[in-house]
This record gives sequence, structure tokens and C-alpha cells, in this order.
Amino acid sequence: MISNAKMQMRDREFALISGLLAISAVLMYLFPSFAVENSAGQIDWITLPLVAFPLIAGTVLMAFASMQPYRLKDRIGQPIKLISLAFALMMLGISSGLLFGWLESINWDLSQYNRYELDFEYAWIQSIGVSWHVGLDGLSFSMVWLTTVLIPIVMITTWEEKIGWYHHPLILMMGGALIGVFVALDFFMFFVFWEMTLIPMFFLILKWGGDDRRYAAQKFFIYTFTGSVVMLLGIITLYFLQPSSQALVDQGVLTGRTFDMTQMAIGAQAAANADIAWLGIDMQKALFLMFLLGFLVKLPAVPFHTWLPDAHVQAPTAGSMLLAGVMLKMGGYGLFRVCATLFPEALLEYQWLLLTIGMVSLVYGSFVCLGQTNLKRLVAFSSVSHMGIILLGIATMEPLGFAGAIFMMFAHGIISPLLFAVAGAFKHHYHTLEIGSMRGMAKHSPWLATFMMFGWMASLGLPLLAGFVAEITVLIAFWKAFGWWVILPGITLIVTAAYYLWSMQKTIFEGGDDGEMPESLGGAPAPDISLWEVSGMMLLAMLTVLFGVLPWIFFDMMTGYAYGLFDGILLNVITGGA
Amino acid sequence: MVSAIDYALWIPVLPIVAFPIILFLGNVFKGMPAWRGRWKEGGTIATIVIGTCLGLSIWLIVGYIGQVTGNESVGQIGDWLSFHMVENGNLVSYSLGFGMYLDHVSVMLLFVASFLCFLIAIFSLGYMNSDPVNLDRNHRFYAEFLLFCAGMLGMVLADNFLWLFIFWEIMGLCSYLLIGFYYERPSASYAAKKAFLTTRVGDIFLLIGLLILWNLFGSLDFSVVWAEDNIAAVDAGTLKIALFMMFVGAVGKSAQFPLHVWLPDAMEGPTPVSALIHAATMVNAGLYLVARMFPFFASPAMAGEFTDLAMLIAWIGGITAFMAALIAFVQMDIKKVLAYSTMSQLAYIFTGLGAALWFANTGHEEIALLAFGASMFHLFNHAMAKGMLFMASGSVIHEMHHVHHEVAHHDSGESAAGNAAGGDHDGGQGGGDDHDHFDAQDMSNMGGLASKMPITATAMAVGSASIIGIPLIGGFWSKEGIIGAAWKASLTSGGAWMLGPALLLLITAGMTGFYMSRMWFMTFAGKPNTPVANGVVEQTPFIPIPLITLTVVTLGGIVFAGFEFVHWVADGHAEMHFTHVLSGIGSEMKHAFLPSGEENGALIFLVTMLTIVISTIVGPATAMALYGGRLQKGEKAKPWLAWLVSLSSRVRRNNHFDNSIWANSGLADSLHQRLHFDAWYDAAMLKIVVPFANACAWFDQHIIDGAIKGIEYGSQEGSSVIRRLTTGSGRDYIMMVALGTLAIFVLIWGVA
Amino acid sequence: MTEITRVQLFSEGGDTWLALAPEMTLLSGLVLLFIVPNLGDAKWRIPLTQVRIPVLFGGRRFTATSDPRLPAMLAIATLLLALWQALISQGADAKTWLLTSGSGAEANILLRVDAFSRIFEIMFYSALLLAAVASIDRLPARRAGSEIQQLIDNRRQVDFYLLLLMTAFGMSIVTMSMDLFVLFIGLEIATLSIYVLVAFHKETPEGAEGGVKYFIVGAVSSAVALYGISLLYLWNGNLQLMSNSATGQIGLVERWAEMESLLGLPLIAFCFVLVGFAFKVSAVPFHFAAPDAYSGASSTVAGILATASKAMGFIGLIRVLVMLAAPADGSAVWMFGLGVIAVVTMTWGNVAALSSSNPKRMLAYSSIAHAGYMLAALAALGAWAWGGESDLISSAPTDAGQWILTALIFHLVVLVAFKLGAFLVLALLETEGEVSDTAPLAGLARRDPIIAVSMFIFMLSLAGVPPLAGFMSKFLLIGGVVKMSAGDAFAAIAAGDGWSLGQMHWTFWLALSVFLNSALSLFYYLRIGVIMFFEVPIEGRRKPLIKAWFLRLSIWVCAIGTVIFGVWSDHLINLCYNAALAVL
Amino acid sequence: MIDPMWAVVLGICLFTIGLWGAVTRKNAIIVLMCIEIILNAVNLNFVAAAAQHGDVTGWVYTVFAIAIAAAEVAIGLAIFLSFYGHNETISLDEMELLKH
Repeated sequence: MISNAKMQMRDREFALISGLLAISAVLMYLFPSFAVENSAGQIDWITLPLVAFPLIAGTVLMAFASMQPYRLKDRIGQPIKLISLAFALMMLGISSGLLFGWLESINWDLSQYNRYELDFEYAWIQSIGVSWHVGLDGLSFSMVWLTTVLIPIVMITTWEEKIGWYHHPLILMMGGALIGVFVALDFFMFFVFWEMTLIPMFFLILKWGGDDRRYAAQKFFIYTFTGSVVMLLGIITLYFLQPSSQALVDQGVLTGRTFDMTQMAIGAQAAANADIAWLGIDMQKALFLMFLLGFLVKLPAVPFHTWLPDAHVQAPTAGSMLLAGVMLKMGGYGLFRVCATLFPEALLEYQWLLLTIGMVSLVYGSFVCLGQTNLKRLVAFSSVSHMGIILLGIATMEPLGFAGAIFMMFAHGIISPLLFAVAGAFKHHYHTLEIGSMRGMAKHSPWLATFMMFGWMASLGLPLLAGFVAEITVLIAFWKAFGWWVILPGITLIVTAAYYLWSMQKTIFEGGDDGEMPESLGGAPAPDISLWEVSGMMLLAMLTVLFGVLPWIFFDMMTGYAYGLFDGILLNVITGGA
Repeated sequence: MVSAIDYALWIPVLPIVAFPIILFLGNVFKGMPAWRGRWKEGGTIATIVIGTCLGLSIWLIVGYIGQVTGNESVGQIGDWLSFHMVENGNLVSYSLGFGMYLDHVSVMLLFVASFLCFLIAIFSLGYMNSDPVNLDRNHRFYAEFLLFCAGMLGMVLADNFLWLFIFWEIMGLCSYLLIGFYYERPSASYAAKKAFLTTRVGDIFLLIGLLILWNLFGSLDFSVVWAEDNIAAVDAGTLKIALFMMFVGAVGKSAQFPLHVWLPDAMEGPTPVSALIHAATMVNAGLYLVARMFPFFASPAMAGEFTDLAMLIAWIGGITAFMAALIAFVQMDIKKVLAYSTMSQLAYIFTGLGAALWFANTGHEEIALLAFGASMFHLFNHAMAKGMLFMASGSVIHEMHHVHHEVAHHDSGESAAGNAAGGDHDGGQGGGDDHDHFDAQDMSNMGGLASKMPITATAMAVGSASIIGIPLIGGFWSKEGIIGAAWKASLTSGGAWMLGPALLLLITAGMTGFYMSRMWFMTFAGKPNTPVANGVVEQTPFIPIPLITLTVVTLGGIVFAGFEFVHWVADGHAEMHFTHVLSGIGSEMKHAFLPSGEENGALIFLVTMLTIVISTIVGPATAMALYGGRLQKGEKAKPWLAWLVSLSSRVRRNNHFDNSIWANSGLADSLHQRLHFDAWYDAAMLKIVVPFANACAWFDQHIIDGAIKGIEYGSQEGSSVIRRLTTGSGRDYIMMVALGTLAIFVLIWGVA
Repeated sequence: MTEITRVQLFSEGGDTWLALAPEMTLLSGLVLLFIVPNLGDAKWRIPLTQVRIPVLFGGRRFTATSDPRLPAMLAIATLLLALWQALISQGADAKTWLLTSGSGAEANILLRVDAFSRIFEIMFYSALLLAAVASIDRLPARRAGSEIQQLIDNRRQVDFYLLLLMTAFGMSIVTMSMDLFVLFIGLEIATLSIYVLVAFHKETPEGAEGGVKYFIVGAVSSAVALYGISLLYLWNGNLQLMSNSATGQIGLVERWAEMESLLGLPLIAFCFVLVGFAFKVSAVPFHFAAPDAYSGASSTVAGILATASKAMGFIGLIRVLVMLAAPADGSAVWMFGLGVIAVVTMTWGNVAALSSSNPKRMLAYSSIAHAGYMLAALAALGAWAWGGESDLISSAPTDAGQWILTALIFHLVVLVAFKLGAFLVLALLETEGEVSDTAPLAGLARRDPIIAVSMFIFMLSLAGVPPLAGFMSKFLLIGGVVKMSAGDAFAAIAAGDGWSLGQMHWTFWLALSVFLNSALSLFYYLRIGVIMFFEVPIEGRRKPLIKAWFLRLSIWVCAIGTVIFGVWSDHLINLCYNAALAVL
Repeated sequence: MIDPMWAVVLGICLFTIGLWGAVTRKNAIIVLMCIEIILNAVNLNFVAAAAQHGDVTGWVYTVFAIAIAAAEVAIGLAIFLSFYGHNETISLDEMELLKH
């Protein structure tokens, strides 16, 4: 036993650290009132705390916790969770402040090609032209908000599920890295954060995952890494295809080039205005494919999807929620941010490819779902299937399709965490994921059953829930672009309903008056989900309804983004190229 | 001035908002005495809410009929989604909005829906809360019930096809939830799934239809798509495809052939649900949708383009009507009879609409409106009658059940399906799954209830009469119109194909007379077949209220007819003739019994009379001959029923014949099997889709992931091979250095 | 371009001492290491008298000088001083010196002190300094025990640090040499010392066996290389790399460039020379002895082998390939061969490491793979002036060449941080007993989270995961390759003409193979992480690790360096770029 | 005077012999000897080339090369000895401890 005095000392230490963190957080939060503003009258560095705070706080918390003696680690778990949650809420506060205009009144609905709000640039690795260049537009802001809202929800949902003191800090770090991806306007930075997201997730899976977690975690890491290194090759190639600028050389950039996306976009736009393919159509296509591979693996799209089911099945609830909720969206985000913005000609050329892959993902994914017996695998494959819709939306080459695809990312980002929260709770409480191993969940766990029903229904595209908006918008654009191919998504919608209903029939329903318990429970009574889980799922459900009924909160911003993109470059290409 | 229209939005919103509240309160307060008692587990809230909706609706309707609120669209409330599309190299802005639209059809349906929902809510207070099976989960029922009402009300009020679809889908969800209300029964969960999936198939067609429609018009607003100029501007062929797709959606929702399989199974839900789905709301949605297609057919620009589609609609109706009536012959379950009857009656409306659309498309505007009006009127009549019938059957079942419990001293409530395997979905339902168990829905367990349940028996009789089309009672007015319209169409040039549906309808009219009477007589006439039936009394509170109300409404069909309802509902500009009821009735009578003044007047007259004869006399008489009978000694039915019972016993005594040849025939067998549709669909699912899905899963795991695993495995293997090359012998290493030198020579020399 | 000062070596008034300050420091340190531990009360009796003059050398050693920790301190002080000197000479007023063998017409240019040599000096000294600091704990000096035991210990300590300093000295010469033979001598000084270091743990059979193999293979290849050098001498008449305007001697570079068509003799000679360096960088198939040597030697020494020694090989390759064989036009003859070797090397290394259960062998194979990456970059350098006749290609080749060299130097420098760091972690584990499989790593996170996190950082950095130094270096390497293969594409694009992947030089695909290989390498790097974090410690290795503060200090420095050079690499890149400019 | 080229030819022969021996023999000492033979070939080359070019540095190189060879032998033998101490053999083929 450790002496009382010593424990008090630990507490004091702890209070000190948390106090410091809290004070800095408050300072950061209050800072806008007397902060320096940029020329556009915006506090442009506000994204910095969004990225840096969670990363730093997570690292500090973990370092602090790891230095404590082993026996104390149970005791510090709770405060660490609280601090992490406080940071997550602070991030949510900042991003919501941006959304609702508490911090900055920004009209997110208006968007122009290559113009970003809160544009902030600071030289980072000057010698090779890397800078900390961040900015937000309708596309990235919706993703950032999604991330910030998911992080606290994930924390709340998994509050009691897993013991450990670095679970929540890891989630916090994950959030920082993800936001970094979404705000980055510099390819180097983009890639750094892109890869950085892997590490917390790797640990989440490895530490709290299922029986086969080692395999799954490594597969996840290596598979996505492989995809992204090809993308990195594309980034570097793109970099060296830029003209060297004397001005940059004078600033100390040895190569005279930058990784700045906005600079490249200027070039791309100029080329499109002059009706020539930027970089030459062959090069553009090659680069497009390199980037595409990275994004497709992340998305994931068939046939690069097999890491996903393994990762999901093994990942803990929090891991799955974040993985499905935000990480997959990185792929879609990249498609817009890079492929659509910089390679419009190639995008047009490879419309068929996106269509094919999207369609295969969608249809094939749903049929694979129908053949699954593991709840999490089923949900994972349903993600694959839904991500196909994003590709279809892009393939339509319509602003509506784009906006719909982005909304799909957003909606799926809210719905799929709910699905995985349910699946995770299922695993947590029943120690199995086999569909049909238990029946009559409505009896034992009415809350869980309710949320399962809700989530499943939301995922199969029930109107007034967020997923429907995405589906209907993409499909409208799809019909315009491809006509009768819409039959295939149509069939998929039926199959989707089939597998979801089937899985519900075998879990929520049936089982007679007393229900059937899985063998894995060993005859023990199955408790309903905890209050934490209920709160988390409830929040997600409420968001799902909110954005199903009032989609325009974000849809207008996405429409604006798509409009800007088409107005700025794509329209030129479509009309000129065709 | 406070206008009803200002509050109209609350009609669908109120129940939607109440839905989560009841669910939440129910989950929290579950089991508390006050919640069970005063709050009726949410029933009180539900009734108040739906009552408010009814009040608002009536306010709206009264205002509308009195021209207070204006005639047509209430207009857009706002943009829901706004977006851009590329059109001819430009970005064009579009939006999908939401708003409300009122016209005669929607007003009529609004009344039907809110009125019936309210009555059913009251009915449920009695039915649901007094059944111990439902204890502690009634809040679920009420919540979902409210959502369902919201779906229907919203759908009716929506001013565009998108929101129509949205609420349409919400109803689909609710039907799923409510059919699966007794989740612990495998049959219920199976039925729920089946209902959702089957309607989903239709829904996808509808969705695609809407996509095409949007693409044609750039909007889904009624006001835009119905505008004559807009219709004239689009390609007729594409529009036809869109309309066809939408029609398939309607087929799914209204349970028409070939997507009809879900409806009988849907009887797994509690009886109020059956009343709700099969009478008041959901099945009407499909009809409403088809009715909403009328302006396309009526557009002069499209004249003659859609005749085949109209014909198809009529044929689907005809086939379904006949088929459902046929299957209804052999059903022993009181609710299933009603279910098939619903299917059949809806099919009537479909045929009527088909004829109306056909006429509209071929330029016979006047008669088209007449047919359309008749169909809508039949919808109204059928909704009222069927709602009542279901509630009456619910009353019977409930009391039977209750008594059974008392008799059997069985307290644990309707128990689980027990050993009934998931595969055995056919036939059995409710308590019928368990073979040792008493089936409160089986008509063979009933009999002679006319004296024990007078209100119910009366309601049942009136409802059946309306469905059969006994002259002067509700459904008669509209059914005559439909059959007449179909025949007229078949006699008009180019409409020869309509003869099929017309004939089918005519035959079905007689069959309706038979199976509805059969149901009534089996239940209420004769002697009680079981001790349970002997002990039944009407005792549950709340149940009689809706029954009596609806009896009055159904009997009052003649008044509505006198209002020239048919004209009013069909013609957007007509007004109700409140002042000339009597003369209205007179002219309607003349129309119904002595149609003339048109070409082929004689034939139409013949058909009319034939309909009346076979449905009113032949059908019921046959049923009496088979199933009639005197009540138990000492029992006495109410005077307005007594004559019917004694008539039946007399007919039976004199004309009873042995129908066992028919009953044991292969036809009856396949009718029991519902003409094997379910089996085929199941087989298609199990033999094609599921194996294909499994093959996909296998492919994914072994081929796609197998490739990855292969790379993994291959590298591991390669690794050990390569490592084995490092033998450890220093001599080999030197050898490799020498070889390497050679290799460098070759490589460099080769290039040089 | 900085001014070049010609200085006659050891001439009066010359800047020899200034130019060679670090080396002189090392030499003094070497001498001190000889002398100081031997100081004792030895007296010399003047013959025929009883007068004993204390000579202080030999006899009974003083307590202070016989302290077994003294050699380490001396060596560390020497290396620190040398490092400091090398660092300060990197300032704005950095000078370039050419050190010649004489003043007259006969004088050969022997050494050249410039940014290139300085950065490598810094790199070598840092590596050896870290190794020296780490060895304090790894080669524990016991103060207790009998006097003779102390003496023996002291001797061993002296030997070890002497060899370390000798290695540093040899390596310094390699970085500076402008004469192929001088380069070879430097190489041999360093290599011979390293042979002994590898076999230093002669008590264990592994140590001896590793030493034998490394020695025998190394000796064969260096003999072959020397033979090649002698042939070059035969061809050119001198081994000067640069032409000497003062003497009129034509250096190898110019002579090679003058060649009308390729001659057999220099080409054969060139191939032979390559063999020697290929062994040093452990390119396939000259790498076979490397894993054995790594696993036989103590981890600190293996770390030196993988970093400093390898860098030395690369300096040789750079000198030979870039200066000797840089074609005036067209692609270098060695480009294709080197490309093939590079791809084979990296693939071999990674694939072999996949199933390797001995962490030291695994790191050895990983080091081979890294050599492959760098060789790929060097191979791309051969694309020097591809398509030289085209008008499109103008400034790009030199730029690209400088870029590749920058990346290469950067990679070699930061490799010290994470490769050596990884070996040092193993060294820490070796203090508890042999590390011949992954079991000792199991549950390291639980025993010592900071060390485990450091190790994981090293692993990720080796794999090239951002934002660590390993990512940065690989990023730059590929950048160089791509820049080289893209040539003047940007000009074409700016002019409005398109470009296509087919127009890229084929070395572009080397870049892809590097990336795919680094993805492959994740397999085994991650496995280490998994083992450290999620396996239960084995029996006997449950308690927290020993304190070993010096070793830990080295590890921390490495870990911090790995992160810093990934995130704030700006300054280092500039340094490397200057170094590259000095070469090209 | 003999044409220096003959010395070079002799050097080639020695080199070939040395390399062949190094590759084929398994006794470490013989391999070491073979290496010495290669180094002698080097020396011959240097000497001959110096004569050819009239450049004295070649002879300086030779001296250095001899020194290096000597150092190498010394170190090599020391390492062999310690290996022998453990294994009682110096056969290059019987090194089994470190492999794969």
C-alpha cells in the first residue's frame, strides 16, 4: 500500500497539471477577444489549437500517466478521462463557435474555388518549401466539425467500457491528427497528419481489440500505409512538376517550390481557363491514379477494402467509431481536396473508373454484407458499401452529386459511429458478435435494441434521418448522369434493407418470452447498456435526426463548396473537354 | 385573422414530436402505477395528440370547403435542400422544398386519416391496455402509432413528391415496427421483415420514378409538375416510365399483385395496427399516389400516350381483386379474411383509377372525373368500413381472448410461439402458432356471438354490407361507379382490353358478397362452437365508441353521396352540395340504378343490375346456405340483426349443400398456400439471393483478402528462403563476393 | 562559392591545425589514451647510481590514472571536443581548405576540408560519441576487485576506446580525402579498427565468429578494391580525384570525362573499386557477413557498423561514382547496374528481415534495406544528364544531383539518430543477458515505458512514418530521385506542353520500389512494437531495467533527435545542402 | 628494362590465384594468405605503374599497401586465434553459430 501522504502528493501533482492545462485552455479560449486578426479580419490561427491542443494534451497526459507507478494507474484513470473530455469539449466549442458565429462570423455557404477561410500560413521547413498552411472551406469545415463532435461522443460512449489510462488521451490525439488532415493546405502537412492518424488507431486496436487484434492492427497499419506511400510518390512528383520560383529561392527555399495546395490550384485553374490540361493530360492521369490509390485504400473501396472488416471486428468500440466515423472520410475528403481540385481533366477521364469502383463497392459490398454472420463485419462491409456512394457521387460530375457525396461522408460519419457503438456494446455485454447467437434483445436490453434499430434504420437510408438526404441527392445526380444504371444502387438499397432487417430479426426480435442468451455469456444475466453508452448513442441519434430533418445546416455549405469547385474549374473542364 | 392553415404544419409535426417523448417517458416510467393507470402507458398522450390533430384537420377542412383557406396549394414553406446542376455548360440553381398542398383529394384523405387515427387511438385505449400481454410495452405501441399517423398525415399534406416519399417511408418503418410489435414471436418478426422488404421493393421503384420525374421537370413540386406547360415540354416516353415506376411503388404499398404477399402476414401486429394499416392509412397511400398521377394522364399534351399504363393499372387491380377474394374464401382467421378483403377492395379502387386514368388519357374528361370520384369515394367508404370491421374483429378477438383466459385460468398472457419454428410462417399467426393453444382469431371457435356482442355484431354487419355493396349503404355508391366505369371503358373504342378487369370486378363483387357474409355468419350466427365463445360479453371500455361512430358514418354514406361527393372530390373546382342533399340523393339513385342516356346504356344497366344481384343476393345467400344458423336457445339478437340470423338459418335449412368437394380440392389447397406466391418468393430469396451473397462473402474472404494473405504468406516464405541462403559459412560469403564482382561486371559491361 | 585556401600540409604558418583541428584533437586524444592510463610511479635508475628519476610511465599505476572509467572519459572528452570543433567550423565564415602534400609542382592534393567533410565529421563523431557514452554502461568498468583485475579492466577499456577513436580518425580521413589512395588508407584505418571492435567480445563464441566472417569477407573485398585502385593508377598515373592546376596533373575525374569511348581498363578497375565500397555499405550480394557481424558484435558496435561505417562506404561511393564516373553527357554506365543492385538490396533486406526473430539480425537486414534505398538514390544520380541533347534539359541535372546528395547526406546523418538508437536500446537489454530473439523485448512497455516508446519511435522512423526523421530522409531521397527523373518537366509544363509518366526517366520507378519496400518493412518494424507493448515479459526479465544512465542518455538523445530532425529539419537540410554543393 | 606491363600481367595472375584461393579454400589462414597474394598483385601494379608513369607516388603507395597488409594479417590472425580458442578449428565452413 502506498502511504496516504504520498497519495496526496500525487493528487496535488495531478491537480497542478490539470490546472495548468485548464488555464491554458481557458486562455486560448479567451484569446480571440484580444487576438490579432489577419487582413481579412479573422483570427486565422484559431485552427492551431484545434490541431495542436489535442496532440499536445494527449502526449502530456500519456507521458504523465506513464511515469506514475503501476499501482496508481487505476486511480489516475478517471481524472485523465475527465481532462481529455474537457479538451474534446473545448475543441467542440471552438468548431461550433466557428459554425454559429460565436468566434467568427463566417458565411460558410459562400465558397469560391481555392479561397479558404481562416487562411493561415507560417513557414515550417523553409528549405524544402513546407509551410504550416491551414484553411477551411465548406468541405473541410464540415469534416472538422464532425470530428470535433465525434471525439467527445466517443469518449462518453466508451467511458466505462475499457479500463486504462491512455485510452482517452489516444482518442484525443486521434482527433488532433484528423483535424490536421482536414485543415491542411500543404501537401507535406497533409501527408504528415494523414499518416499520424494511424498511430493512435494502431494502439487503440492493439491495446483494447479483440482476440486477433495483433493481426488486425498490423494489417490496418501496413495496408493503409502502402496505399498512402503511393500517394506520397504522387505528392513528390507533383511537387517537382511545379515551376521553380526565384522569389521562393530568395526566401531560402532551396528547391524554389512549395507544397502549397493553393499555389498548385492557381496553376491548375489557370491551365483550365486556358483550356489546356494542367501538367499534360497523361501526367495528370498518372498523378490522379497515384492519389486515387491512397484515397481508395482509405475509403475503402473494393478491392482495397479487406483491411477494414478485420480492423473493425478487432477494434474496440472507440476505435471502430472513429475509424468508421472520420478516418474513412479522409479518403473521400482527399478525393475532393486533391483529385477534384487539382486534376479535373483526369477526373473527367476517369469518371468511368470511379463509377465502376463505386458501383462495385456499393453492390458487391452489400451482397457481402448479406453473407456475413458477424455483426461487426456486417457493419464494416456496410461501410464499404456506403462509401461506394461517395464515389458514385463524384463520378456524376454534378455539383449536386458532389454535395451529396460530401453529405454522405458527413451523414455516414454520424451514423456509422452509432452502428459501431451498438455493435461494440453488443460485444461488450454479450461477449459475442455472432448474429443469431442471441434473440430477443428487445427484452434484455431495450435501450440497446432501440439504438440498434435506430442505427440500422438510419443506415439503410430511412427518410428524415441523415443518410437519406445523402442518398437521395446522390441518386438524383446519378440519374442525370448515368440514367438506368440507377437500377444497381436501387437493388443495393433493397439488399441493404434485407441484411439489416435480417440481422435485426435474429437479434432484437424472436426468442420467445425470455429471449435467448448467447453461450458466451455462460448463463450470466445480460445487463442493459450503461448510462454512458446510452448518452453517447442518444447524442448520435439526435444528431442523425437533426441532420436528417434540417440537412441544410451543412448541406448548404456543401452545395456552396461544390458550386465553387465547379464555378472555379470543373465547369471549364467539362464544357471545354467535352 | 387566425387561419387554420397557420397551424396546419402542426398536424404532422405534433405526433412526430410526441413520438420520442412517449418512448422516452415509457422507458423511464415503465411499470409505475400512475403510468399504467392514468397515463395508460402513453395512450392518454397519444389520444390527446391525435385528437388535436383531428381538430386541426377539421378546422382546416371546414375552412377549405368553405373557401376560407383558398383553393389549392398552400405553397412552399421553405427550401430543404438547395443545390446546383450543370445544364448546358452553366450552373443552374435548384432546390427541393417542403410545403403543404391542399386539394379535394388531400382534404378527403386528411379527414379519413385523422378521423380514423383518432378513433383507433380510442379503441386502443381499451384494446391494448386491458391485455396483460402488452403490459409495460404499450408506450412503444402508442409512440409508433403516433409516428405512423404523422407519416400518413404528412404524406397527405405534402406539396411535393419528395416529401410524399419521405412520409411514405416513415409509414413503412412504422408498419415494420408495429407488425413486429410482439417481437418475441418469430412469426411476427418474420412478417415485419417481409412487410418492410416487400414494400421496400416498391419504394425503390417509386424512388427511381421520382428521380426520373425530377430530371424531367427539375422539381418535384405538385404545382410545377402538374403545370400544363411543363408537362407539354417533356418526353412522353420517359414520363411514362417514371409513372410506371411510381405505380410499382403504389403496388407495393397497397399490397397489389405481385407485391401483395406482405399484407396477410401483417396481421401479426395487434389489431389496432391492422385497423390502422389496412384501413385508415398505409394502404391508402398507394392509392393516393396513383390519384396524384391523374394530372399527367389528363394533360392534353399526353393524350393517348399512357393508355397502356392505365390499362396495366386496371389489370393489376382486376387480378388482385379476384385473387384476393378467392383466397379469402378459405381463410378461417377472422383478421385474414379482412386482410384479403382489403386487398380486394383496394384492387377495386385501382381498377377504378385505372379506368379513370384511361378515360382521362383518351380525352373523355367528364367520365374520367366520374370514375376518379367513384374511386376516391370508394377509398373513403372502404376506409371507414374496414376500419370499423377491423376494430369489430378486434373486439371479438379481445373478448374471446379474455374469456379464454378466465376459462383456462391462464394468467401468463398470450405466451410465446414456443416451438413454432421460424420456417413455419404460413397460416398460423397470433396464438395460432401454438397448436395446444386456443386461437382467439379462428372463426371456427366462434359462432353465435350476435346476441352476446350486439354492438360489435351490428358494426360488423354494417361494415360488411358496405364492403359487399348492399344498396344504399356506403360502399354501394362507389362500387357501382367503379364497375360501371370499367365496363364503360371496355365499351369505348380502344378500351377492349378493359373488358378483363371489368369482368373480374364483376365476378369479384359476387365473391365479396360471399366471403364477407361467410365471415359474419361464421362469427355471429349459429351456435357457439366453443365454451369460450359461449361466455363472451362486451365489457372492455372504449371499444364501443369507435364502433358506434363508424357505424353511423358508414350508414351515412348515402348522405355523402347526396353531397355529390364523387363530383366534388374529382373536380377541383366543384363544391359540396350541402343544401341539396335530397335532390342529390335522388340523382345519385338514378345514376346507380338506372344509368341511361349514354351509349351502350342498356349494357351498362345490365351490368349494374347484375352487380347488385350477385353481390347482394347470390353471394350472401351462398354464404347463408353454408354457414348460417340459428342462435343458441334463449339467446336473442337485437332486432336489426335478428332477422338476418333467422334468414340465414332458413336459407341454410333449405339450401344447404355439401361443399367438401371444393373445400378439399387442389384449388382450395393452393388457396390455403396463398397460390404459392410466398413460397416462390422465399425460394427466390433462399435459392438465389442468399447463395449469391454467400458466394460473395466467400469470394471476398478467400479471393480478395486471400490475395492479400497470399502476399503476406508469400513474403514470409520468401523470407525464410532468402534467409536460408545465408548459410553461415564464411566460404560461401566469399563466394558471393566473387559472384557479386562478376555481377557488377556483367551489369556495367552490359550497359557499356 | 566559398573561397578555397590551398595549404601545404604541416607547413609553417599554414592553416593545417585550423583545418584539421578535429583530427588533431582525435590524434591527441589517441596519444593521451596511450599515455594516461600507463602513468605510474615507474622510475628510471640512472645507471651506476641509485638515483631514480621518476619517468611516470609504467610501474605501479597511480590510483587516479588506473581508474577503469578514465579511458571512457578521455575518449568522450576527445570526441566532444572534436565534435565541437567540427560544429563551430560550420558557421557563416566556413572555409574550404585544400591540403596538399607539398608546395611545389610535385604536390598532390591530399585532403579537402569543406562543408561535405565537416558534416560527415559531425555525423561520425556524434555516432561514436553516442556509442562511447553508451559503452560506459555496456562495457562496465568494475572499480572493485583486485588490483590486477582493475588493471585488466582498465586495459580493456583503453583498447575499446582507442579503437573507437581510431575509427573516428580513419573516417575523418575518408571524408576529406581527395586522393583515392588516401581515401583507401582512411578506410582501412577505420575498417581494421572495426574488425577488432566486432570481435571485441572474444569471450563469447558468437563474437569471435562474427569477427572472423566480417574480417575475412571485408579483407577480400578491400583487397579487390585496392587492386582496382592500383589499376586506376596504372591507367591515369595518379590517383588524384581533381585535376591539379598547379601541377598540371589530370585528375581521374577529368581523365574519365575526356575518354572518347569507354576503355576497358578503367572500367574494370572501376568495377573492382565498387566491390570494396559495396561491401562497406553491405549491398547485396556483399552483405552476407553483415548480419552475422551485427549479431556477433555488441549492440553498440553493431550500431556503429550500421551508421558510421556505412556512411563511410557511401562517402566512397559518392566520391567514386559522382566524381569519377559522372558522364558529361548521357547516363552513367553504372546507372543500370546500380539500380538493379539497389532494388535487389532493398528487397532482399526487407524480405529477409520479415521472418527474422533475432532483433539484431532484423536490424541488420533493415540496415541492408536502407542501403538499398540510398543506392537507389545514387543510381538515379546516374541519370545525371539524361536526354542531354534535348533543349528541355537545362539546369535540372545539377540541381537534381545536388538534391539527391543532400538527401543522401541527410539520410546518413539522421540514420545515426534512429538506427543507432535502436541498437542502443538492444544494448540496454543486453545488460541483462543475451538478446538473440524477440523475447527480451516482450513487455518492455510495462517495464520501462520511456525506453519502449523510444524504441517504437525508432522503429517507425526506420519504416518512414511521418513526422519522424526517417520519414523526412526518405521523403528527401525520393524527392531527389523524382526530381532527377522529372528533369525539366516543369519547364515543359510551364511552357504549356504536357508531360507524361512515360517521359519520366526510368529511375522514377526506383522511387516507387523504395516506397513499396518501406511499406513491406512495416511488417517487422511494427512487430517489434507489438511485442514491446502487448506481450507479457518473459521469466527473468520482469523487473524494471537497470538504471544505466549513460546508456539511457544516449537513447534519449537519439529519440529526441529522431523527432527533432523530423519536425524541425530545416537547419540540417541547409547544412546537407551546403555539403552537397561542395561536392557538385 | 623489362616492360612494366609484364609486371602487370604477373599481377593479374597473382590476383586471379589469390581470388581463386580465397573463394575455394576453407582454411581461414590460407584464405588470409590468398588475400596477401592479391595485395602483392596490387603492389606489383603500383610499382609497375610508377615506373610506367615515372611517378614516385606509386612506390609510396606500395609502402603503405605493405603496411596495411601487415596490419591486416596481424589483426586477422588475432581474430582467428580467438575463434580457434572457442572452436578449435579455423575452417570457414564450420561456422554454424551465426546464420540465417
